[in-house]
Amino acid sequence: MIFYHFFSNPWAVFALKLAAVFIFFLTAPLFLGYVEHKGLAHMQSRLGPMEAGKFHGWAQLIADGVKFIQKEDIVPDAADRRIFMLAPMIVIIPVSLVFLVIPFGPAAVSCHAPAGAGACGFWGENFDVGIFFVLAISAISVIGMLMAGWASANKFSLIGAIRGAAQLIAYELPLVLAASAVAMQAGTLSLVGIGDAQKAYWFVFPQIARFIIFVIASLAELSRPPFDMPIADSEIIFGHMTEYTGIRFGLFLLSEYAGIVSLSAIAVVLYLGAWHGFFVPWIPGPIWTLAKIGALSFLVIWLRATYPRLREDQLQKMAWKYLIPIALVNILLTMIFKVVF
Amino acid sequence: MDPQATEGAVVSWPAVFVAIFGAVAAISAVAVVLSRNVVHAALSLVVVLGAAGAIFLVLGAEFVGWTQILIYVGAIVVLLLFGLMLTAAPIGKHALDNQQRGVAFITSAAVFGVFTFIIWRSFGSQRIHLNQVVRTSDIGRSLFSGYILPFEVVSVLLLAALVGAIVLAKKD
Amino acid sequence: MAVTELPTAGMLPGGPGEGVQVVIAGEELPTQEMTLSIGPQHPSTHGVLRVVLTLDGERIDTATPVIGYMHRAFDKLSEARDYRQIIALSNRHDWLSAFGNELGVALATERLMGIEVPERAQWIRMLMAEWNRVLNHLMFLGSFGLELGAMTPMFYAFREREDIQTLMEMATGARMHFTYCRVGGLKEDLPKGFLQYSEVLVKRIRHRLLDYEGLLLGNEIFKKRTVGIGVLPGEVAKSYGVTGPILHASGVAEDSRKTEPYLKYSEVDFDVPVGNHGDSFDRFNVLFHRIEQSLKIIEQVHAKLPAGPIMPGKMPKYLKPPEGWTYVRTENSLGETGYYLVSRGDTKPWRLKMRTPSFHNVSMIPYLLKGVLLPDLIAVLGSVFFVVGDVDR
Amino acid sequence: MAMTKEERTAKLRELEQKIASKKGIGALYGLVKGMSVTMRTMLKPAITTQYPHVKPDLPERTRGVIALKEENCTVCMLCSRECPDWCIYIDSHKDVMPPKTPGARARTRNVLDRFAIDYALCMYCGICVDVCPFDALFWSPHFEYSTDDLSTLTHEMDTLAKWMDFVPPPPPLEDGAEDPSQEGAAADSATPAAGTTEAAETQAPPAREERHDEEPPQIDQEAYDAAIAQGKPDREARALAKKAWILKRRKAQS
Repeated sequence: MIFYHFFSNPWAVFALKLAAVFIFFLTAPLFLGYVEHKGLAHMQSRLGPMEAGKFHGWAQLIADGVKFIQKEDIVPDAADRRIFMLAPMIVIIPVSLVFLVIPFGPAAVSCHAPAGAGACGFWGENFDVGIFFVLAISAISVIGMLMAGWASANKFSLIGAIRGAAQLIAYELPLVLAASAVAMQAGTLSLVGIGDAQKAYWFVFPQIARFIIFVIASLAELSRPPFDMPIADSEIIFGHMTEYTGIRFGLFLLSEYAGIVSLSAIAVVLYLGAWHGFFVPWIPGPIWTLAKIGALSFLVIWLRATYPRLREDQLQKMAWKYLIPIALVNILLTMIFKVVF
Repeated sequence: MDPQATEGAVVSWPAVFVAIFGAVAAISAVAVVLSRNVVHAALSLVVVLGAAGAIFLVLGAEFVGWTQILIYVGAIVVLLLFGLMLTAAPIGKHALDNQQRGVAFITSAAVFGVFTFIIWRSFGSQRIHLNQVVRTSDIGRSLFSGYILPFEVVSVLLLAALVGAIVLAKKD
Repeated sequence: MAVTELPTAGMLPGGPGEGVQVVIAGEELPTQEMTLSIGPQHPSTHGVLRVVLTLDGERIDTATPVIGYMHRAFDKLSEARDYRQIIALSNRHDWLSAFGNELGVALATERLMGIEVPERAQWIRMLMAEWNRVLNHLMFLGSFGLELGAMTPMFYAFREREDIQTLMEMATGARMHFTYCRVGGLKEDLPKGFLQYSEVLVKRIRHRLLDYEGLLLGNEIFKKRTVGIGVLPGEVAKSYGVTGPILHASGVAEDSRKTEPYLKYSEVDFDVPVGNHGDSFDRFNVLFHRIEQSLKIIEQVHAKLPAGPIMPGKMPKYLKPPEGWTYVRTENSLGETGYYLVSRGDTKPWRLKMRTPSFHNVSMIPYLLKGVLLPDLIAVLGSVFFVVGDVDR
Repeated sequence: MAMTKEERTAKLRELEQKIASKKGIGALYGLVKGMSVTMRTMLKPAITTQYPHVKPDLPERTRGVIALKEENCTVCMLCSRECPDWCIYIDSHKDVMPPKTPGARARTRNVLDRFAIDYALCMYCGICVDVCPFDALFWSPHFEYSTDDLSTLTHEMDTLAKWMDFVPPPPPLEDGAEDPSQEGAAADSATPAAGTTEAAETQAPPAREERHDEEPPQIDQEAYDAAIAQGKPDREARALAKKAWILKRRKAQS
């Protein structure tokens, strides 16, 4: 009965969850990075990493991490030292916080948490306003991006940061609109609640346009191809990360991959039925969630392998001329359906 | 300043957090005006607004707190920084300054005094009960019932601003 | 309003402050132009070209290419080397069309000396020149995609290039600097199995070109980035001395393989693909179709390759062209490469001046970049096919 | 059924063009097509090879490294002089050989002391191999001699001689080519096996190749054959043949 006592202690459960979230936050981006290495390579008729760790280079990302730690942490002479050094943290902390609220499975059947039934399950924290939390917190990253770009004292960095900010401002709107339509349909802002609401059907089916808008906006927020103008290497070297080296650069990269995982996870919870599976219902929910996150992350990698990047103004045009109006109409339709049915 | 701190003899955790975040916000607010670098000032503003959002969260107003962060930190300050960097923010260790410190001090002191007075007069005797969390649905309900008129007025104002912005930008 | 000097981060040509100008136009707010140096170390200039831009926001006001970072004095060096050595040197300036370059030197020397090149050697030269053209064009096909952010075409291009390089290596022994031409003919005849592999490759590459079509030519994003960008009218192109695929894309079908055929180009059937608008997309499209035409020529060479020697029976012991001069035009991969050779009867040329296409292509960068957006710089620069070694020599 | 593969492809292409030319659908089709290209490639095996584990199979003519057949070198310095970037270093001294018959004049011959190629300078043009009149230099596809120190890229005689082991026989030529070896002009001494005495005995005199547009070999074939028949080593036989050739020419001139 020691387990029972252990799990009825809210602090112990909290610590355990925190540890689990932290481990997932560290390993999932690494795994995704490895998948990207290999997936991109095979899409380009290459093999990708094959040496580190012997078996198909499975330890490549770990080796990269070790390399980043070992490298000299250079701060340019003209840079604003404090802000330059602070920027990667500002980028990575919000991304890591998003992992707190990703629900991987339904609420536990026998739940002994003091808060009552439905309060514990495969998630770090079940906020009442979960979706809102995610959107708010992930918007903070861009401040870090602006800080990095400005403090680097490099024109390419600055242009990259400005592009990143412009992109974020433009795409925050369709993202929020697309997500709020889901919240409307589910009748709750809680991510767990939204997941539960998809028991009958996945939200992607009635509103595929909304899903596409969400994915496009997420890609733009993450500045992943084909929307990677803020770090367009052939134009502005590496955008706001140009001047960074060592572990700080590593943190930027980690935040990028963590961002892919977290936004994929959010998209899965919002549209792809969260932990609800099909055909093979005996597969546990968390595995379904992970599989869907993996599939969506793979799509992100696949897009990177395939498409050239758009131009910044074309991106803006797309957001303001198409995505936002479509998202608004979508909300209207959802509202009508919600009221009528 | 802090209504919670004076309530009862036992200092509760929320009160401690409110005090901490309040202090952070106050120090950052001073930093905003004292900073010689305009980007540093804007970044201090981020801290101020973030701390304000945190106070809302501590007080149980989750929705308002996250809205504060989403709108102010995620959008307003980003826009501010964006505008600064697009125009006059010098890259690197350059300072922007002017000689209007005295006027600025008087103005801000006056504004501070007026706001403090008004807030004290209006809410000075009220107490926040932390045993209930403000549900999002409650906010929605009150927004669309009791506060429907201000809500719509603000909407029209924003729309006007939007149209105005387009007209200004469309000059060429 | 006080004019503040834009602080710089040490990226301007002459250090902080220099090159920054303040424009005050009428009642507008004063705006400052930013000077941005693209290169000499920049991923998109493939090599050490530098383009100094003055930017108005993200719009390019002026663009000045700065060349010479890779000047290797080919012209001067060739005055101190004999004809055999020049062939080895000449394939190095435009490293993507090595065979075309050495062919030009050989042709010029032969013309001056009046050497009759055996039929078989001429056909093999043409075969090699066309394979070299495919090599070159594949490189630009890939790198253009890469610059627009599509990284995969580059790897596909290298996949195809690898095959062709293996083929070239079979015959010449080298993968890049072939040094296969000799004055009078070729170094060695083709090894056994070369033609068979060549035929296989023609089919394979023709099939794989569909991949590029799927990834780039038919891609909406790619079209959005390139259609109508960097439009170069035919007249302007001609006045700048632009040749090759860029000129063809502007609608001028000037190709010395057609207008002044050398080798056996008059005996093979091929088209010169031309574009309609002269924009970046057309340039890319022309490049793509030129590969198809080259493959067509290669197939005809396979069918028509005669038997015989590859060097003339009698060759002088020392290559001493008689006093005089000659000018040879060749349609190299990137455009017209001219060789002006003056001999004073010595074993070394008195003067060997090369007219390289890249130099002229780069010369119209200021024209093309004026008024385009900074991101379009890439779409324009990538479509102005040049090799920095070929610019600077 | 009646359609061949080509026809089918052509028909599909036509259909594809039709779809792609439509405005909205065409754009979407183009995007989807791009995705299919990468996915197809991913499902196919990669074309790269794992180099240090799998050695590349290079053609015979590959210019990997220049090998020196020391005993063929007569220190004529042609290679060194013709090298466009002067990366070949040759040192030699004159050796006085005691006369064969008593009372005759003592003869001198060049002895190679040092033959080094600086591969840091070499541009792999192959002119030295071309000009060598006695076939002492050969290309070999061996390429794994990279180092992390520039100075160690200057390889001396012993290393160059060792690389002779990597020299493959020249490949057969394509149909329709004139085989230079049939005219007795080219030496097939390129084979490593030619180092054995048996092969050396049967081989034609190492003469320069016809295609290198220079003079005919300056040795007397009969004298060479005779010397070989007497069981003399290759080098001595060639020296005898050269002597005979010079005597003959003098006779003809006078």
